[in-house]
Amino acid sequence: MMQYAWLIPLMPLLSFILLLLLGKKLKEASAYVGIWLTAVPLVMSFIVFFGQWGGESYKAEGTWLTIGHAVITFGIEINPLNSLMLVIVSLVSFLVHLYSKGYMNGDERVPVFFAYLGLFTFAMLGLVMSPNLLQLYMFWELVGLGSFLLIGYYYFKPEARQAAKKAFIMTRIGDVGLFIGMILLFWQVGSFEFDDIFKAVASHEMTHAMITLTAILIFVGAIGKSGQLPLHTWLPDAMEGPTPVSALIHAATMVAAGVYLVATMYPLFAASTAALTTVAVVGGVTAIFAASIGLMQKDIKRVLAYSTVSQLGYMMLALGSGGYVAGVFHLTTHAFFKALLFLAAGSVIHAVHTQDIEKMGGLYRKLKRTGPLFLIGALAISGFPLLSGFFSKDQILAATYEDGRFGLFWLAIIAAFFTAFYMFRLFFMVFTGEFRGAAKEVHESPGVMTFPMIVLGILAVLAGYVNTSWFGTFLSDYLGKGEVAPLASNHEPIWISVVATLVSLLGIFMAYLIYKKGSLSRDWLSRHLPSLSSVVYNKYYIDEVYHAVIVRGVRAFSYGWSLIDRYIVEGIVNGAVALVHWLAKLGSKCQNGQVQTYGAVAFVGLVLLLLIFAVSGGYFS
Amino acid sequence: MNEILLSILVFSPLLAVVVLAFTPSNQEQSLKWIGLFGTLLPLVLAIITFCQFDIGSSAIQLNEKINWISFTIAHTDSNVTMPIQYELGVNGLSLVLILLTSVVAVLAAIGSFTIKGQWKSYFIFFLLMEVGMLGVFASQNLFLFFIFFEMTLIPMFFLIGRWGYENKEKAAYSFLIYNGLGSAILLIVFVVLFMKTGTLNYGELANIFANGGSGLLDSVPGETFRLSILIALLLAFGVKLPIVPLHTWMLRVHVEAPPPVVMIHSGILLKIGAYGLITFGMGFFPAEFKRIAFSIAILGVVNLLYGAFIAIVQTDVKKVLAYSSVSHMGIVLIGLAALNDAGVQGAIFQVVSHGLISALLFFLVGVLYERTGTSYLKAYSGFVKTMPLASGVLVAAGLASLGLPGMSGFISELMSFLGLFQTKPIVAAVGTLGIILTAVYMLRAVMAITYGPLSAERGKLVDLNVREMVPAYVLLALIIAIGVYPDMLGMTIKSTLDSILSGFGG
Amino acid sequence: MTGEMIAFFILALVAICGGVFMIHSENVVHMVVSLIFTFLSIAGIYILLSAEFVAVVQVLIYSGAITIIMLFGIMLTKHDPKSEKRIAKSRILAVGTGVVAFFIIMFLAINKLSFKQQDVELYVHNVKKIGIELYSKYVIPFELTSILLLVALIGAVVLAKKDESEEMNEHE
Amino acid sequence: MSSLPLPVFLVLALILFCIGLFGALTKRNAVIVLISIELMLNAVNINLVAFSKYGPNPGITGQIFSLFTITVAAAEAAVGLAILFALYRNRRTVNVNEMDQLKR
Amino acid sequence: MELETIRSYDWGIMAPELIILGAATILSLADLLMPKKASRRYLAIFAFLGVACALVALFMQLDNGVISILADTYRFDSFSKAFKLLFLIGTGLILLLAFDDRKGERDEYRGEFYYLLLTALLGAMMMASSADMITLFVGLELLSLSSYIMAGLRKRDRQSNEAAFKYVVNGGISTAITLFGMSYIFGLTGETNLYAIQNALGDPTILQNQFLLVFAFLITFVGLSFKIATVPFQMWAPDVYHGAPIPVTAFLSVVSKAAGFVIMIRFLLVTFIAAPGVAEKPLLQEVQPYLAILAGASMIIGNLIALRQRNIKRMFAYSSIAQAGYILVPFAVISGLMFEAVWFYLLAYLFMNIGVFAIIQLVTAKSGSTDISSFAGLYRRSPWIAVCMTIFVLSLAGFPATAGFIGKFGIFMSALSTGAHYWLAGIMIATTVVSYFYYFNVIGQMFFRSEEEAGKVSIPGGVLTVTAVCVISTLVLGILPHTALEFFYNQFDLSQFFTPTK
Repeated sequence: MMQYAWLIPLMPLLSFILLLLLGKKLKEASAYVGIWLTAVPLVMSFIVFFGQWGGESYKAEGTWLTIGHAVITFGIEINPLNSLMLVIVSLVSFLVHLYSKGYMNGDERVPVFFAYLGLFTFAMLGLVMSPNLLQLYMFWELVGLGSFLLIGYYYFKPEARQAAKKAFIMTRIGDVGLFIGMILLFWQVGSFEFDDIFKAVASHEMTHAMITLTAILIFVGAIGKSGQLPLHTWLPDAMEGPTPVSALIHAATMVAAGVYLVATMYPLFAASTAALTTVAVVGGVTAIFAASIGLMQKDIKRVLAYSTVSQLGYMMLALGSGGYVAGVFHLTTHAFFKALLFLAAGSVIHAVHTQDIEKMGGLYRKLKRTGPLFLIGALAISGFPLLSGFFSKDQILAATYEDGRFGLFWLAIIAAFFTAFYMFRLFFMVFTGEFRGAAKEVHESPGVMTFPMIVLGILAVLAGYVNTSWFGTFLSDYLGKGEVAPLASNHEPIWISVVATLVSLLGIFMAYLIYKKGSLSRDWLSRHLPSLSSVVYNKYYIDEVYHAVIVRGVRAFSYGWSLIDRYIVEGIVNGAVALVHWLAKLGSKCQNGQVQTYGAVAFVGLVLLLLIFAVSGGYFS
Repeated sequence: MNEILLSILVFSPLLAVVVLAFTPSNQEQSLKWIGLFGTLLPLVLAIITFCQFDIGSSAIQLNEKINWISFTIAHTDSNVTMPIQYELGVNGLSLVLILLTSVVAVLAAIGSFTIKGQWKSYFIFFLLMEVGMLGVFASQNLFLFFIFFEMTLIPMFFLIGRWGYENKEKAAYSFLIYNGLGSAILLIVFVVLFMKTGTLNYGELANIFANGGSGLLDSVPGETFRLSILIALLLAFGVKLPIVPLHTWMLRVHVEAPPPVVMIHSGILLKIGAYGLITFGMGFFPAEFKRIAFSIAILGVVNLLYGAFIAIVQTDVKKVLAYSSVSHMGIVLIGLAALNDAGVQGAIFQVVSHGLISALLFFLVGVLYERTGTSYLKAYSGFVKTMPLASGVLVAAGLASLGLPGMSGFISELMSFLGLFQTKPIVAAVGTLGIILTAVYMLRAVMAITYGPLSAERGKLVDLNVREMVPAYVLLALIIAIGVYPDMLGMTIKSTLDSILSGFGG
Repeated sequence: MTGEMIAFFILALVAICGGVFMIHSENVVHMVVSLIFTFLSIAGIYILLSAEFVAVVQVLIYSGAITIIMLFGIMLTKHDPKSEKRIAKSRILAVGTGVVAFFIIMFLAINKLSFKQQDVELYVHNVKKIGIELYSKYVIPFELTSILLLVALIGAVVLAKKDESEEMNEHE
Repeated sequence: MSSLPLPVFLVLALILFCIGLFGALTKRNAVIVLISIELMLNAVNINLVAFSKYGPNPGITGQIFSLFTITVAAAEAAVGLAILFALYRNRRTVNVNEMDQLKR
Repeated sequence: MELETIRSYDWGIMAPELIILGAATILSLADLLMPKKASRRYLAIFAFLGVACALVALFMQLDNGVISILADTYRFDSFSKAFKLLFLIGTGLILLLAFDDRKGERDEYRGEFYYLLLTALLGAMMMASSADMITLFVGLELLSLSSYIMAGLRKRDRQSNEAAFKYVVNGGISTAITLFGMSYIFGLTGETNLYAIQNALGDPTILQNQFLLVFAFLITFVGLSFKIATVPFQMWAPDVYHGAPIPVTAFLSVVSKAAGFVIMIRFLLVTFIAAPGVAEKPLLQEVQPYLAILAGASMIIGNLIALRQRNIKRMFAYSSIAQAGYILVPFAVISGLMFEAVWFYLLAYLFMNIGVFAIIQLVTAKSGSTDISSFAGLYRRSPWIAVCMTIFVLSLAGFPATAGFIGKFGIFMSALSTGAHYWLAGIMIATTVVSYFYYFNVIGQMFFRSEEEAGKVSIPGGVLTVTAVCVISTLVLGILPHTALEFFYNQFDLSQFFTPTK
């Protein structure tokens, strides 16, 4: 089966091409093309995954480009990590395709939508199967393209245009880091192959400083893609895209690619404490930071988006703290429950046609399936015991603690509290109380939308059991087969679980008190600490600062340069031309029509010649 | 046939010129079709040439050599005869550029169908220019090179000056003066070389400078001499390329010239500068090139950032693309300055890739201009709605230009930077800022056109018709083909590249 | 001081004075007349230089022919004596400086010029010698000169003569 | 035999040449300009004749040269005057200053 | 000298000159005898035939070696052959041009014009084929006098009068200056034969008067520079070219200029080749920078002021100053390529410049104005004429595939051959680029502007021939320059130039 694994990414690509070419004719039917062409890779991914479980690794490559003596290859590689990713990606992608069939119903550009989804799925699958850094980078950019296209799907909305542009450019800033890191690695190692790189790291061919530098540069790429501080601002804006897209790209897969990248390059990171610390600190700070913003947002998707940023920060924290498995584990569980949350949110939006949580309320009764599913997702992400998020978050906290990063540990604890709080703030505001919106009829979404949610709901509950200290550490065993992945130990102090559970329950309870019971005033914070609350509400003004400093700065700089270009560079040229013309004018003025002037000029010229010659020839001396 | 294949190829557009000359000037359709067929003939011949070419060998192939002129110089004791030959030949690099030329010429000819009036003279100039371009890449003698080089100048002057937009004459004159200056410097350089060595053949010159000996020289000319010649070459080709601050003419040309002409100009003519720098600058003076490589790298980065920064605030899409060309030519310089396989290969890739991409972009701008009568970004918005195909190709071209993997732009950018990071990492790191800026200005321009709300008066725009699809799709296909499988191009130029780089000591 | 010397100085003085007067004068006729003196004294100088034939030719052509046609030229044209006053001072200054500089440079160069004296009796059979040389060695330039004179003749006639059509116009 | 050195003749010629030149370049009357040119040619003749006697290779050649010069000068004067007449007929002036229709 | 000795000379070698002389004489007589009202146009054909015969005669003599008559007062050598060829071709073309000069129809002096053209040609030919100072001088004056008259021949035209007067005054001054210089050269050597002078100047005793010698050289050079219209004696040219009838302008700018170069090279080079300079170096090397500066100044002044011209004749007058500056370069730097460079450039210049003036004559005759705007929209009216004009202008600007380019290439080669004169080549290049402005302005007028006048420009036979010959020659010399160069190398052995006849 493995030798046919290359077909997995090609199916969605085929979908993309077919839909581009035939989309006009297929119209609504294009959804089926997209669904079937992701269903097949899903099945194949499972086969590959279980094949891999059986111990079968696979790698195939062909020459792609020759640079001097270096041959750059293109191919696929199947190892534990990426076969797991394959499953996650193709599964979520399939479910989102399915969901989109219902969600996008009636949109006239459905073929384009599914084509883009196909392109994205292709790129994401290609990314996870890449055997070398260059290929990874290429797909890395292509998933960015898919994201860009899908964010800008509602092209006529200026906000969507802005958001797409912003997403592309901000991730590109990170990509440049990855680009440089990749190139530096190439010159250190002479190859882009992961295996070669790891070999070089293991054999100490690279200096420690170089390892740190390249690792951090690669991490910069991950920062951009995964919306970590300080390149996180695009991700909330990316919510301008259709909700299924948010679920697929901006929750489950692409944004997790940053985590995947760090995980893939883990041997490199592991070789440098400084790099790991950077990863951990960025992750931890992002986790708390984004969570705090999530506390005050009013847009249902934005809350989820900040939650995503925060959760990705968790994963980074895990990886940076040596919790390789914890990170990947959380990536997996997060993929499911966050996709679930997004799809549920989509279902809500589908029903009430607004994203403002102030205009929702009491929907639990009306949306009989969406409500419980959202609750499951919210509980999972909050770390409610025995749901998937509980296990994975637990392991992250454990890993952090074990690594000795106590500051980060407590930050993570607080973030966990925030997470529980804002998730349930969301839940209570949307699903309980009175309906505050304008919509008259609120219907539950069709089956084609709820089915994927149900699947994800099940996974959100159960996914945690693949790696628990109680039932078995299947996942760590599995990932451990890859010879390079270091293992997180399982000797976590039990009190960590307890604290984490308590914290999340406290968060839920607080949310209940404020938003359900109303026993605590909602605007307590904004009354008592108005400045702090407005800072948080405005996302710490980071967008504004960026706009004022970077965007304006670049624009002003550019404008200044263009003025220099226009007036100085061109001015010099024009000046030279003007000088020539001035000289010409002068010359033609001398030509005054007086015949004797002509003779005089000739004669004076002659005398000058004689004089100069005489003087320089030493005639008078 | 092989003995004169290149001559036939180079002069094949003349056939159509002759036919055109005897076609009545009011027969619009036949004139256009003759013009198009006139460009197809060299394409076919170029493909035949490619088939005859042995990509494994680094030698100059399909050589033709005829004695042409000889000067006899009275020297102190004896007369020295200095011959100039008519010499054609191709290596991997020039072959690729010939192919590029013939392809872009065909597509530009298709794009020229929208030209307003005077088709007869338009196509005559167009084809004469193609002769010049093909000749530039096919000649193996500096004298011949110069003749063809200048031969591109005059038709271009006419094409800009007669068929351009509002300030066409000013643009034509600045084109002429700047390029005239460049070619004048070139002429001096060539004459100096000729007088010093007694030959103008590429191979012999490279040999003389490498090993000394033959020709009029008793010894190899001194270091200062070589360096100043190299700098003069840099200056001459710097005008063509263009290198900041010699770029202002190019902006005017890009803005004022008719789109198909800009396709040719941006797609091929600018590349002559790069070709010259590689073939002569690096080919003849490797050691000196190494000495000034750092400055070239700086120049490249300056070009890259300068163009990119200014492109960000341009309001005219043509100007955005013009500055983008400046910026992208910086990548060529960056690649060359790297002086290693990756860098030089990247530069060559960038030459080809930018040729295709800018041709495509300008073709699309032409399409838009033809439909809307303006090129100001403000006047565009939301064209996806009415022109989905054109918008799609435009977005794709923009993405290719900003170096999206899977398209040719990425490969060249990657290799150029890959090269420079090995030798001059700090400069290269500064240069990577350009990658971000490129994304910024390209997306700004492309999305301003395609995305956003569609204004009411643009409701009736017609999408690409069949005739317009051909250039758009062919170019896009080539861009993607190179991007997906770059070794296709890499293999063709590999042996040439090796022989160039052997001058640097491997 | 020999008589030759005295003669030379007188002649030179007259020649230079004639020239200076010509420059200085404001009346055109005076100018021409003053130059006659110069031309005549130059003829005298020629005699001092044992070039009798040249001296005669000088008298005939310069003092005679050329001066006379110049006088005719003056008579036939209208003159405005005031025009002499409207001379651009800057040019006079430039030309004057140039002339002085030229004079100084050349003067220094020729001041000490001397060659070994060789005794050639040029005055003996002067005309005959000239004739022999002219008609043998210099026959080609001589003939060429005849064409030159013919050209000048035809040209002068063509240019200076009043056209019939013009005359008719005047009569009308 | 000679008591007069060569330079005195040459200096005389030089002085006359300078006077002629000055006249030709500053006088306003076209006729005077022409006649000044004749004076310059005369100065040349003095040179030639002087060299023919005192030169390094004395002989009759210098005198012959001067004869040619005289002839040419005469022809030139005639042509110059004829041109002046033609001009005068159209312009009614012999002031050199006013002959500036063609300029710049 | 006995009659026998005179007879013994090979007088037949003078056949071209004699044919021209005969033709001129017959012309003047015919003009006199013809009825007043009869058209003189066809005398041009006769004159043309005369030139053609002379050309044939010259071709028949091509194989002869050096032949000297009467102590080199007539010297037939490769140099004279090569340049007489140019004069004859140029004059022939100009005669054809004059044949169609409609503007001259009203003048009854056409007969004289043809006659004067031939005598001017004769003067030029004598300048090429003599090695005697006196003959050279008389030849020069014959050319000058004839030119003065020709310039003023259109005597009811004020511009023509003024041009002629300016020409004659400046010419007179230049003659005086030239002669003044020559008189010192004669004085320092006592010879008029150039080779004898060369010999005498090689004598070390000359060192006593080294400065005077250099001054004499410079004075003569400046005097002669009048004929080629270079700095400092260039200012007359625009006015005269502007005012003179177009065929005369063409003659002045081509044949007369070429003759100026011929006498310059012949006289100054032969005499001073062995002369010592002030310092250790030979004289010619010492004055080299000065000549080079003058050449450079000519290029700069000519090209710069041409930028401001609205009158097409005047513009090409300034252009010809610049061109003369270019041609002066090989002479100024005394390169080993001097003869072929100068000869080839003059040949190219002959065709392109006569071609330009042919078309100017055609176009301005139609519009009645010599303003550059009379070329506006010429391409629409008469595309072929516009194309021809473009070729000429491109050639003058030195673009490849035209004769002008090869000529310029040769000049560059010579500028950079002996003692690399980079700065001179640099000035040449820079001013060439400046010249694009005005050359292309003409092209721009023809191609980019809309026509101010309607109607095709009709081409009369003579001008058609001239244009055709010029275009073909310009292109052939540009594409296949070896035809001319090989002819030059095979026919003309210029090693004999510096050595006296044995």
